[in-house]
Amino acid sequence: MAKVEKKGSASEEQLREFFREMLLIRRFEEKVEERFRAGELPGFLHVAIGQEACAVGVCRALEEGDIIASTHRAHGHTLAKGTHPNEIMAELYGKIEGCSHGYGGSMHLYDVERGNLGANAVVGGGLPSIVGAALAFKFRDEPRVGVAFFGDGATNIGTVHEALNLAQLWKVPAVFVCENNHWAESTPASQHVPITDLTKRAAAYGMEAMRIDGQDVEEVYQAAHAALDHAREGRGPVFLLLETYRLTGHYVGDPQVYRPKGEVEELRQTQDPVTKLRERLGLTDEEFEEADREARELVEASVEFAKNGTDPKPEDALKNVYA
Amino acid sequence: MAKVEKKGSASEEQLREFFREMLLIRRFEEKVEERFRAGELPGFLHVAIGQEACAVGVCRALEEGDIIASTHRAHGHTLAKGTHPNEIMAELYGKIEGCSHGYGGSMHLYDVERGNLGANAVVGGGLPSIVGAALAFKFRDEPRVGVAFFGDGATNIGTVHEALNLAQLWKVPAVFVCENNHWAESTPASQHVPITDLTKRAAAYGMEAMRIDGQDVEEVYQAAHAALDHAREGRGPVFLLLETYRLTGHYVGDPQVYRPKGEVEELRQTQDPVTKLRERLGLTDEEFEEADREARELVEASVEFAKNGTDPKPEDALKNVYA
Amino acid sequence: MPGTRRGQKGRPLPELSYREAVRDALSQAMRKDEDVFIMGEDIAEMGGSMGVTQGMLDEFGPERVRNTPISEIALVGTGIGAAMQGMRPVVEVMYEDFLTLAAEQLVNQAAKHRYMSGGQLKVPLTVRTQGGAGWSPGAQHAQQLEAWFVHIPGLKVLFPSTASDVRGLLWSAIYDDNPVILFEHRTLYGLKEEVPAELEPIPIGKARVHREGEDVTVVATGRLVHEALSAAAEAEKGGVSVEVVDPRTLQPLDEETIVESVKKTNRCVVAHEAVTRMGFGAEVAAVVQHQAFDWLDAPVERVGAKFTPIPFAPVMEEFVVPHADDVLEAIQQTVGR
Amino acid sequence: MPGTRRGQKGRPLPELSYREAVRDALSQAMRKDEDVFIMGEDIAEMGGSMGVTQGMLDEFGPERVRNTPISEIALVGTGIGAAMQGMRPVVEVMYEDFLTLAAEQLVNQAAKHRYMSGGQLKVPLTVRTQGGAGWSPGAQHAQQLEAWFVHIPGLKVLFPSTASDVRGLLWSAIYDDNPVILFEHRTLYGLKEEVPAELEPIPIGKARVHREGEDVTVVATGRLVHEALSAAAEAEKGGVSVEVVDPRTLQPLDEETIVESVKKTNRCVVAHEAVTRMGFGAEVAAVVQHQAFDWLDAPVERVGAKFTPIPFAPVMEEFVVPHADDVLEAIQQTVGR
Ligand SMILES: Cc1ncc(C[n+]2csc(CCOP(=O)(O)OP(=O)(O)O)c2C)c(N)n1
Ligand SMILES: Cc1ncc(C[n+]2csc(CCOP(=O)(O)OP(=O)(O)O)c2C)c(N)n1
Ligand SMILES: [Mg+2]
Ligand SMILES: [Mg+2]
Repeated sequence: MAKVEKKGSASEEQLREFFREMLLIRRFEEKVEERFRAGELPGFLHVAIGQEACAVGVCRALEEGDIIASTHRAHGHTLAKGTHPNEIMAELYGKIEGCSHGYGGSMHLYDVERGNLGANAVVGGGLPSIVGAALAFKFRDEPRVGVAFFGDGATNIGTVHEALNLAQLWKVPAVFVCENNHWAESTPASQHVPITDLTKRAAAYGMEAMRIDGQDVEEVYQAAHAALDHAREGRGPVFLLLETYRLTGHYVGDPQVYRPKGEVEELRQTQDPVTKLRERLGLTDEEFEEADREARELVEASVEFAKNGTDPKPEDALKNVYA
Repeated sequence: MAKVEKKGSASEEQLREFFREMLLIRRFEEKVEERFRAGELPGFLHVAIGQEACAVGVCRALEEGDIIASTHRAHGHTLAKGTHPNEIMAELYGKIEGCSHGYGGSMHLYDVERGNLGANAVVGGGLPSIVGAALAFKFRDEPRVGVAFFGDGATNIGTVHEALNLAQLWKVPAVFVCENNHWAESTPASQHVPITDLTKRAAAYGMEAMRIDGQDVEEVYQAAHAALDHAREGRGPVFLLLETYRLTGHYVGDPQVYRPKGEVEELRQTQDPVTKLRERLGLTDEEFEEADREARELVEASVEFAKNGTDPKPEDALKNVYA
Repeated sequence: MPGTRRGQKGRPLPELSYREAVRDALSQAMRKDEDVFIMGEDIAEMGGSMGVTQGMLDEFGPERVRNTPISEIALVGTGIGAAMQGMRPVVEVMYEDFLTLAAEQLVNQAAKHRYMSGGQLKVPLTVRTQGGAGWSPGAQHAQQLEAWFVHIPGLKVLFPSTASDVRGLLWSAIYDDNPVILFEHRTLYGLKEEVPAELEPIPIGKARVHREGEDVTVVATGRLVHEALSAAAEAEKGGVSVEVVDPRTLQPLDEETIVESVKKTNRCVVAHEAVTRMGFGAEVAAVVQHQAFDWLDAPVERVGAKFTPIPFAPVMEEFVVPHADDVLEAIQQTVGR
Repeated sequence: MPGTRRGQKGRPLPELSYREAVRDALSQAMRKDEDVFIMGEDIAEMGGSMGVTQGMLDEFGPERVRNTPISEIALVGTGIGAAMQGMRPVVEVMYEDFLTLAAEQLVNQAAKHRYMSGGQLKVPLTVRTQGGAGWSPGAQHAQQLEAWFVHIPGLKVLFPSTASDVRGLLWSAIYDDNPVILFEHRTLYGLKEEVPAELEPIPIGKARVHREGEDVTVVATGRLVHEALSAAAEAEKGGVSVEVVDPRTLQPLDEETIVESVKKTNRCVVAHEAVTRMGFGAEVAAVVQHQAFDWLDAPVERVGAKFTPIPFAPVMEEFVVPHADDVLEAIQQTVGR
């Protein structure tokens, strides 16, 4: 299937690094759920529990100067792209120390310095910008790649179709990472896409596509590496399909009435990317506990940081409308 | 390629009928060009000279109760769907006897009684309505089919993508007729689609597709027949790709500066569907002349009819905004 | 709440939340009429992102309560096509921010088919949507865009602010032969109001006077109706008598009720959550100054959101969108002249 | 035309058509600056559907004069992405009716990225578009939608009505660090005006007083500027002295120039081709009645299209959109009070 060959296998050391990162994301998002339930977090939150291997596998394959655009489900991507948990948590608490200085919130995490051009709360809304950024890289002959994350549900919106077509037509250095978790909110794939293999979408543009197990971070990393190289070398964009699972509700607080009984439990048993990697690495309980403690401490500290953060002044709302 | 098998071959008699109709469309549109140059026709006009076999082949395969939606290039479809030339010409002259009573113009020819739900001047704009009409047929268990015409250029717009996806997902009785004339205005296919076989677009939805020589009316007719049956029988929509040629400019008056020298002349020699059918039928000069005279007379009469038509009163503009 | 009705012989009327009222109108129409169906993202098993359609899948089944892909332009367009075949579809657009994705079909198709065909077609489509700030959803899930559609001939635009209004107006929208966009506001769903025992259609184009007063007319829409009523109660303590008028339907607009009220009070404030600039209040101000020029003792004051996107942090969000105290300030401003 | 400038020492200034003026600004920016490029449907070999970009492909090549598929939302979005990387793209949307297809990216993305990121980003994107009635293109190629975008914080909206204005303002738009939508009007392309020999940027946010007068201020945009000037000339014959102000930039709006003018003349008419209801004139009327209340001797009169889609038949189209006589009538109406 994949004409672009996977490459750049990860060392044991790297995989352990990936593990720590995935665990950090997991703990971070569990904390987000907890703090939301405690009534501390305003707004509308979506966690990506179950999809950590996608975020880490892709972002670890990026090079300095590469950029990403994320979605409503943005915490994992943002952490993986290098933003400190403190800044993300502070954003969720609406503080000026937050990565969007309190203007954005969970669905609008930005960290431009680190190449994160922002999460997008409009499904598909971030893809055209990545095409445009990649076009700019091409214009300037810079060896950089633009990466857009999006979900299976997003493949049905016109914006995504137009963006993919344009990207391929102009052969811009972009990688389109489709995290297929088989749900769009409460709508199962069977009710929103009439095909099962989403790489067929890429074929409609003659775009190279790869279909990868998104629960296996090593696979994701290798595939992303290959896709990024392909794009970087000027051979055109790549559609990177990651088959993954949403081990929680669509949004934090979602009672998931629509979800087949037992689905989540079963998936948590069989498809948890953190567990899989832990087994793959054969981590001892001690090793795990140590990594876990580290992650939990970082997360706990981020809550402290956020709570001690500064509320914007009401009138700050008037800033940043125009440059 | 075509899993939907062509069927319903046309009799000699029918083909002669098709010929007369194609010739009528040709003469009608040549007259439109002439009257535009004479300064008699307001607005913005697009003729489909070269694409007559598409209009006639598809519309002859329709059954009573089937409906169409057309595009900015609508005269041929409208004539083929049964609207009298008088009413179309009157519309182009802005008269109340026109098929849209002077409110529409060339890009908005309607004839609802005859199942023509309107030409659309927004590329791709008509497809969702056809999905909705077909959904209504399905709701009501009526053996009717909705047919949308559109061009190669339209396959790049999000509206079309979303409509095709929805149609296939809901298996509505619709046929999507893509008239691939290899140009979108001045933009050649190579500058707007990164693939050459447009049925790949249908594959992205798992939709049945057929790729047909759009200059051969018999082929078109048979394919359309098969596609309509498929849809009518509840087996889902069909993407009917007609490879065709635009033997004129994009709009009436277009100097075609962008077009490779000699392309039009060569296509007129090799790809004129009227000539092809004339040869296929082995029409004698006399037979041709007779058919031609008939067509010219109808067209001439339509101009007379239109010129003698009634101008709307200015205040009529205030009507028909709301039901 | 002022303006609610009492049952005959004093029997208490049923009380519905705004959410229940929407659901009730939809359900009653669907029971009565095979031609009515609803479609939208996550409206089936989940019952809609705001819970409006909860339970309807069970009653009406997946054909008539259609879950859809994320395809706003095709959804609205599909509704148009079904409507032109004589059905009465109700399409839910999850957030009004996403009307921007369907704008082409709303503006160029739904609004114009009847006209461009010279009267051959009707488009009895209803589009329901919701939005608004007040819960920190961020800039892409909180803006109010009703003014856009008031600018488009061929569309009708409704913005009911109470349970009984939304019930009666949604019914009228469904049975109107024109495309109608009905705006709901996220913060209204829980608000309760007594409603007529039998569903009574409310005519499109008729304002509701929520409260009569002598000194100033406040024309308010959506959430701001309730803010205006609070402000009016507060103003009354200071001896200022405020009339609160909710147009309910922005297009067609009941200019008469508004203008007559201003001719009585000689002062006018207009209030909505949308950004003030080019908001619906501009139209009301333009109409009022024109038709009641000789009656006005002070300029029409406008209350609306400040000219920014909606920020996330609650303190900033609260500052940007207007509340009762902003309406009160405007009342005092105009009375002080 | 009033308001044109004379060269130093009386040397005649170059005269450009509106079309040439647009092309000149684009070309000069592209010569000066590698970061500027243009993209749009049929802008390359064909030179744009209105001929604006004719010859530019030859000079700048297909990378910088990019022909595109029919993909309005992706075009605008691609422009946003390139702009956020520091380029200065100019996207042409062939007809403003098709802005409805790109509205999501304009409203939710271009206008909000800077804000949502707390100031981390800039979006120096220019979107050029054109439209309007007057040549019977029918309902889907003739509406005027500038008012929509005035309602969106984060966007700037320009509507130049003459060759020198469009040249100087387009330049400023390209070099502005914010997303700017520049509206052109189909019927203006052939109009000529003397322009400064060297391109002079015109500041965004500064109205142009085309003609001074004492009795009434006409605030007009786009094609209606020229209709207003004709009406003013006609009114003068009847002894009415008319000041004609073209805001040129609708957002930010030069309220001061408008209000000062009305304070002088005590009367105001506002005129545009868009539908009157919820049109830009509503905002102007709302501002003027508020800020010049005590100076107004008559209500602000609004001139705009009747509340219909644009019909095809020339007699009806002519009736629906406003012309000089409509402006004149409004002038007489206000002066007659
Ligand atoms: C254009 C648009 N329509 C609807 C929504 C509401 N919405 C938010 S997330 C979502 C589902 C997205 O599904 P998918 O793309 O598969 O991403 P996932 O949530 O599974 O990560 C929907 C419908 C939206 N944000 N944007
Ligand atoms: C949404 C939209 N964008 C642009 C246009 C301008 N336009 C009219 S026809 C056309 C080309 C259409 O190409 P195609 O779909 O191949 O149809 P053809 O003209 O070849 O029949 C364009 C760009 C339009 N009408 N609608
Ligand atoms: Mg998903
Ligand atoms: Mg074509």
